[in-house]
Amino acid sequence: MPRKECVAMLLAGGQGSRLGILTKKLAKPAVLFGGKYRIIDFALSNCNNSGINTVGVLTQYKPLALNSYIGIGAAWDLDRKNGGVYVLPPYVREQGGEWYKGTADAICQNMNFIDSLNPEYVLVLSGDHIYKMDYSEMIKFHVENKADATIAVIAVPWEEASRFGIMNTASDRRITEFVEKPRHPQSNLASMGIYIFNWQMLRQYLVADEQNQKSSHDFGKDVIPQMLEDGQKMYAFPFSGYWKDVGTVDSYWEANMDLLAEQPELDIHDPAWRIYSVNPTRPPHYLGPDSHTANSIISEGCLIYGEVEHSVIFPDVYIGPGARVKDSIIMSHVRIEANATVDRAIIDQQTVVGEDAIVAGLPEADGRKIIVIGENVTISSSAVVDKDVASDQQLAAGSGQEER
Amino acid sequence: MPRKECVAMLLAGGQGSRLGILTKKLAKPAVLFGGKYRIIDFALSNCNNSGINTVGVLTQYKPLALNSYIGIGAAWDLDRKNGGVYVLPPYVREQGGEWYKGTADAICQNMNFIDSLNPEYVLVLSGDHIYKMDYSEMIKFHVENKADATIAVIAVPWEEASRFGIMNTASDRRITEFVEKPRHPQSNLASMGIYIFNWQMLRQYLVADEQNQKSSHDFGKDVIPQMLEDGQKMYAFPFSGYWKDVGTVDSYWEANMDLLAEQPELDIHDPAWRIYSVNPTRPPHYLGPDSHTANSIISEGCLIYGEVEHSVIFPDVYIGPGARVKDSIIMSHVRIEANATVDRAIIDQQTVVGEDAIVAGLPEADGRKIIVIGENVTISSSAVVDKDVASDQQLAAGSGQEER
Amino acid sequence: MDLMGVINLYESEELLQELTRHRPLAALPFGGRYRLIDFVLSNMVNSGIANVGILFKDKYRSLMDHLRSGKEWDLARKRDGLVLMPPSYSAYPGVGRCGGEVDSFFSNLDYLRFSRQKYVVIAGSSVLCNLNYQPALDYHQRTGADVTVLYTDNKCLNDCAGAVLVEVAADGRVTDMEVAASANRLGRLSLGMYIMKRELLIDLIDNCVAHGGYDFVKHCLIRRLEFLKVFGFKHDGYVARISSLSNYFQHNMELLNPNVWQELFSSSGPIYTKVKDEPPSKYKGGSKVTNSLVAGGCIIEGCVENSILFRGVTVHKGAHIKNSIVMQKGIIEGGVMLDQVICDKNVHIKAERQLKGDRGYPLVVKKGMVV
Amino acid sequence: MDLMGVINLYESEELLQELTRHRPLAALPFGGRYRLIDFVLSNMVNSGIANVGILFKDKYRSLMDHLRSGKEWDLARKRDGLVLMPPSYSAYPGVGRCGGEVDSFFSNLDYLRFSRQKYVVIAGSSVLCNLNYQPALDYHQRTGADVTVLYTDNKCLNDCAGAVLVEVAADGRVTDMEVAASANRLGRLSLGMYIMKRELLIDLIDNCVAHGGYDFVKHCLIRRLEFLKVFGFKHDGYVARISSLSNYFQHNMELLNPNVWQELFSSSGPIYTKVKDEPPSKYKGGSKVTNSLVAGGCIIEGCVENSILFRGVTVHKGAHIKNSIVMQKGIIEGGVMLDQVICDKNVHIKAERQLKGDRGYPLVVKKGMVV
Repeated sequence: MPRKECVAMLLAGGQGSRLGILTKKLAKPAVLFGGKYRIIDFALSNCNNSGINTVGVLTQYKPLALNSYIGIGAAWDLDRKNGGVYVLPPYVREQGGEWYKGTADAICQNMNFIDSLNPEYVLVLSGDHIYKMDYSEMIKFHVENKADATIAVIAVPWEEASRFGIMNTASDRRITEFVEKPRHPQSNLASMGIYIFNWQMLRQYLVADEQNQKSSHDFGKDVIPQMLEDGQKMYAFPFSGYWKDVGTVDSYWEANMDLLAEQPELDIHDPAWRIYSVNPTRPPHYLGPDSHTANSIISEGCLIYGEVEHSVIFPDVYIGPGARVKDSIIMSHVRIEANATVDRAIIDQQTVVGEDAIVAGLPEADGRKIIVIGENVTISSSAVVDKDVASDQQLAAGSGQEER
Repeated sequence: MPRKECVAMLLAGGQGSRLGILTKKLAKPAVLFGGKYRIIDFALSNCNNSGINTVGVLTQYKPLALNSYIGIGAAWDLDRKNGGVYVLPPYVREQGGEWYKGTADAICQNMNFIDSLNPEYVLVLSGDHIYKMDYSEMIKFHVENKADATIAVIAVPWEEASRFGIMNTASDRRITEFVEKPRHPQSNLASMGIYIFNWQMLRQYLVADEQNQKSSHDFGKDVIPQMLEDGQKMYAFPFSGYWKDVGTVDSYWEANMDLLAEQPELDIHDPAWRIYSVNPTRPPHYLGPDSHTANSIISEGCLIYGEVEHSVIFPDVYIGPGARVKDSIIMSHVRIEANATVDRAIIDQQTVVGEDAIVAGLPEADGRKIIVIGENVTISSSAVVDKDVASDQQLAAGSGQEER
Repeated sequence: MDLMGVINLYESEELLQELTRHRPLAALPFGGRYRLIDFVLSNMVNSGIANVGILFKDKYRSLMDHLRSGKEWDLARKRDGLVLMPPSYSAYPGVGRCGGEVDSFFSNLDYLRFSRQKYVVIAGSSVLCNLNYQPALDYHQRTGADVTVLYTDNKCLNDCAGAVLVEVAADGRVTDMEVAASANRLGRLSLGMYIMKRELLIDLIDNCVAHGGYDFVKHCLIRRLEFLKVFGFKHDGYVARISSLSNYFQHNMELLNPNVWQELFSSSGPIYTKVKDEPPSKYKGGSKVTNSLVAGGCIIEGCVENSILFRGVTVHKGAHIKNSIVMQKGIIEGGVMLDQVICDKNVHIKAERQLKGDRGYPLVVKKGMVV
Repeated sequence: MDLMGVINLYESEELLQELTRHRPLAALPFGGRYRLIDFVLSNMVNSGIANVGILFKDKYRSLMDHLRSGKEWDLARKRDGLVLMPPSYSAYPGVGRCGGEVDSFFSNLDYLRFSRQKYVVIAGSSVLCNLNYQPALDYHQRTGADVTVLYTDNKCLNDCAGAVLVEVAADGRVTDMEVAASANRLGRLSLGMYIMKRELLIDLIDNCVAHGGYDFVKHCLIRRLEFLKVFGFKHDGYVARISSLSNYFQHNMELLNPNVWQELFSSSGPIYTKVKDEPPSKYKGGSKVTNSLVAGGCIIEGCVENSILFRGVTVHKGAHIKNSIVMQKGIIEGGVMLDQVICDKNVHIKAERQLKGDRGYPLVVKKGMVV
């Protein structure tokens, strides 16, 4: 394989356990998003749009959906003759197998893969953020600063800074200190978990870190602090624009709702920075004579007879006459029968909400909670559901259901 | 995904440790074979030629070469809209990850995958045999017998029968007994490790086997004997034709040499049952004015000035003037410099044999041993090598080298 | 499956006016995201056919772009797959360069000869339906017919010139067959789909060429009707035959009936087409869309009723589209009123323009026009 | 890379006789497994060009089969990739259907307009070499030329009619340019490759059409030579121009020189082509093959010298092939003697036949013949 300037390593092994029911059957990067996409589409599309065509995808947790979704990367135009997408699961050697113990370990275990490409730089990405970013500008910044490592940062509101990994930087953007969740933050520049390293240097740190029994083998906790301690030249690359870690149900819901703004910060309709995904072949959706839709995103193959307000509707959803969907996310192949109500809910694939049923998040102290209904749930006619429902359940008419 | 009649599950996780140096860097099914192929090409091509287009490939040991080789199965025309090749590595669940403990366990851990396809039959294959077989005939046989399981068998010479798993059958081919390596074989029908099961029944046995603490979770050792004990209807499907388990260096070498016969038992030139593989784009090979080639297979991109007798030459090999290659397998990008001699050797990729060097297997009691030179070895001019050499070594001129 | 397909693109398209000036009928956009050829191609693939030859006529650039390797229809195969048969050229002396479809068939006869399937189904692209060829093939084998013609009980009502009409006896035998000229003498509309043995097709074409014929239906089939055992196989589902602007418009509008929508797009399998990377469509506040089909990538702020929007259409606030078809990438500005209008691809209607056609004679805005 | 490619297939092929009767020059098999177009296409791809338009002439079926989605050249892309430009049809009133290459360029001008690259390189398929366009583009930018013509110091020696010859001054300026008619007035052979800004190409073509020109080199470049700043960029490597049977044969035979083989196939990148699933070639006992190129899938028992065998050729015991080219799937039976012969695809030479041509006039056995 010819030498590559930069290889991207995309960490996609996380379970995303805080997404609960949504990640019971698949890894977080494979979770559906925005009416058509999966979360990983954003990072992969960024790679293609930034001219990076060699991407290793590190998988570990329930990877089947992700593996068959990624294939050889054709959807993101990454099925190149020299390059492409390589899925890198943990594997067995002569001495037995080892699971990925941390983000740094995952890269370390695939050192042979990176060596075979012999890149100048390695770009480390995570597969669970929603954002558009031109990585080639970050590489340019890294090269111009003759940096050993560059970390993308975003300015967060000061009052939230203590929830992030914060970079303290000098005026030339050189990183002087990295503090995980500081009580009294000196800066509001949060790490986005996007790193560029010079491969030869990173390689040495990974080998050393691997032998360190006390290390948790994590970039943020171990490798980066060690590099800073050793005085390596590390710079903070400032990113401005939309960026969201969809780590919790609430933030996942918010990120979906953000697409519905009049002028969304992240514009999926921009042809100059397309978000690619695997395209289903479904007919155009049909909006019935008495349907009403506003402030919503609707995908192909849907039949909408009822009302859709401020919601995200995935392909092949049926919404019956008189049904009302508001502030919700409805995934593929869901049926909302006539006169049912869905409010502030996330409804996973194949689920059926019976006639006159009500599925709605309850008001809480800080506004209302979003409820999540899993895959392949059947909610009977006239049932009222105001709690999460795990996948594959049958709910008879009656009151709220606890998660099982 | 629409329902499939039959899904193939191809076991490709084995290290193949008896192949030694050849499987140091990759799994056995990925080992090169026959001048152009990898071992797994035979099973995958059989699938396509038999009309089976959904294949799960179970990987575990050093899978990178195999994963990127298989991709989405386009080389074997298995990149279908409904179906295709799915690479299935071990993975992590909520409770943590588990490596495949045996052949049956590997299938068991991917029960969800098979369930999602909901097939009538599951065909279990191994990725390390060289043969051509029409699986659709075996399925037909299975269906006609209304069998619960069907095992492909081949008649082996009686004197060797005690080295195999032997099936004792009734006159209607129903299996009455299965004996691993019987001291006094009652039959010479050896199991080829190719099984068809009714999925719903296999599923029950796998679940039960998984809970059995004493089981080694292997089809041959645990599942099949248990099914026989329970009196399930199991039949032996007789196969005749070429079939070789290339589990040792000697058998691997022999299987390569078998292709060189005047009328080989396994004909790779037969257009009616093509063996597919990933095709490199290399120019035709060139045979120099004083070259001599006989009883050999030569692949594309080679430059041959010397003599090639009864050997298999992979792409992009250089054989200098006066060099002599006999009874050997020379893998891609190897250089045999002028006047060097290679006899009864397997030379792995990228290795250089210097001018006037001699690489030759030594005579032993049962004929001569084959020696194996690993990848990326440099053998100096005039060196004499008569022992195996591990990959990435530099050998100065001198005498034989032990494996390190 | 022991059946191969041949799609014959020699079809009359004069009555489609501006819409087929740059593209063959087979590449005409339909139903929000398809082209006509998608229907017959998907039917073949969904029936298990893996070897499909397409007999090209002219203006094939858009069609070549659309089909490419055939991957979207699962026809990018190492064996068989999609085979493009361009118009005949001077390869066969004695057959003129601009000969008819039979000459073109004839010059591609080697492809038919080397195919391995026993049976062949020949179809055009202008008849839209969703069917599986297996039952028709079973019927063909059961009756021992030489040729089986698929037909519908519906009559041809609208712009029938060029339609193939058949008379079918009670035993299924086709007793008469005509290509409608000005009057419709026969009762039933054929789907222009014929099943026969591959060997018979080769023989019919060779014989036809040898006797100076050039029109497949008229000269290879109708002229020989009395010598052949021709049976009819009735298809009961929805059928749309596209031959003129007015029936093109009418059949598009029929898709606003969800029963037609569901039958045509999924009754016996999905209709495949070339996919594009479009985001889902967005409905902004103030949009009002009823009884309409909307494909991906649209942004809608205005009012749309009884209409079909193709991929990537933008409808600004205050625009009003009714009873109309807006193809790919159309931009409809504020204050515009469209009624009974077909906007071809990349049309831009500037603010406050009002366009109105008639149901029987919709107004067509040419590809790429700014109005 | 800010460069796009256009491959112009309007090339003269009359002198190739039977070999180009069924196929365009671009699809002519060469070097054991390639077609001529593979060389220019691979050069473009290896130079980082990702947007390649191909201006088709006629007889394109074999070429369409060869190129399909462009995947083998890594040109099956969502953006750009391979764009096929068929001959002009009646889309643009006033431009005749059978106009020349400039008309065809003109009718595909939208493609050039909508492309995003600043520069374009135009090339044909008949000049074979292995080069990277980057240095030529650098030179073009450095000199500030309007047009940069790639040329070689070699003279045109053999069947030069139609070759573009140039005179280059010491400062690199092209002072004269001609398309060779019967005499060669100028010294250096151009590679028929021109680099310029995309905008300039559009302007040249529009201007050329408006002034009644139809030949790109003669009318768009030579006629305007004094108004344009045209520079020459010298290519030092091996160059083969295929224009006649005799130079086709000669350039094939030159591949038997391993220096030429290595330069043409790998000096600045590999040459890609459509791959087929062929097993490696097999040499049986008794075979004798020297100074020859052999592609995959051959089975050889006979004697072969100074020859080129394409994919899947069978040479039986007792056959003797020398100084010859046998294309795909040829079968050469026992006792046959071939000398200075070109067997086109699928030729079968029966036992004991003896065929002999001359170096300057090789004997061609037509595609599919059984002799």
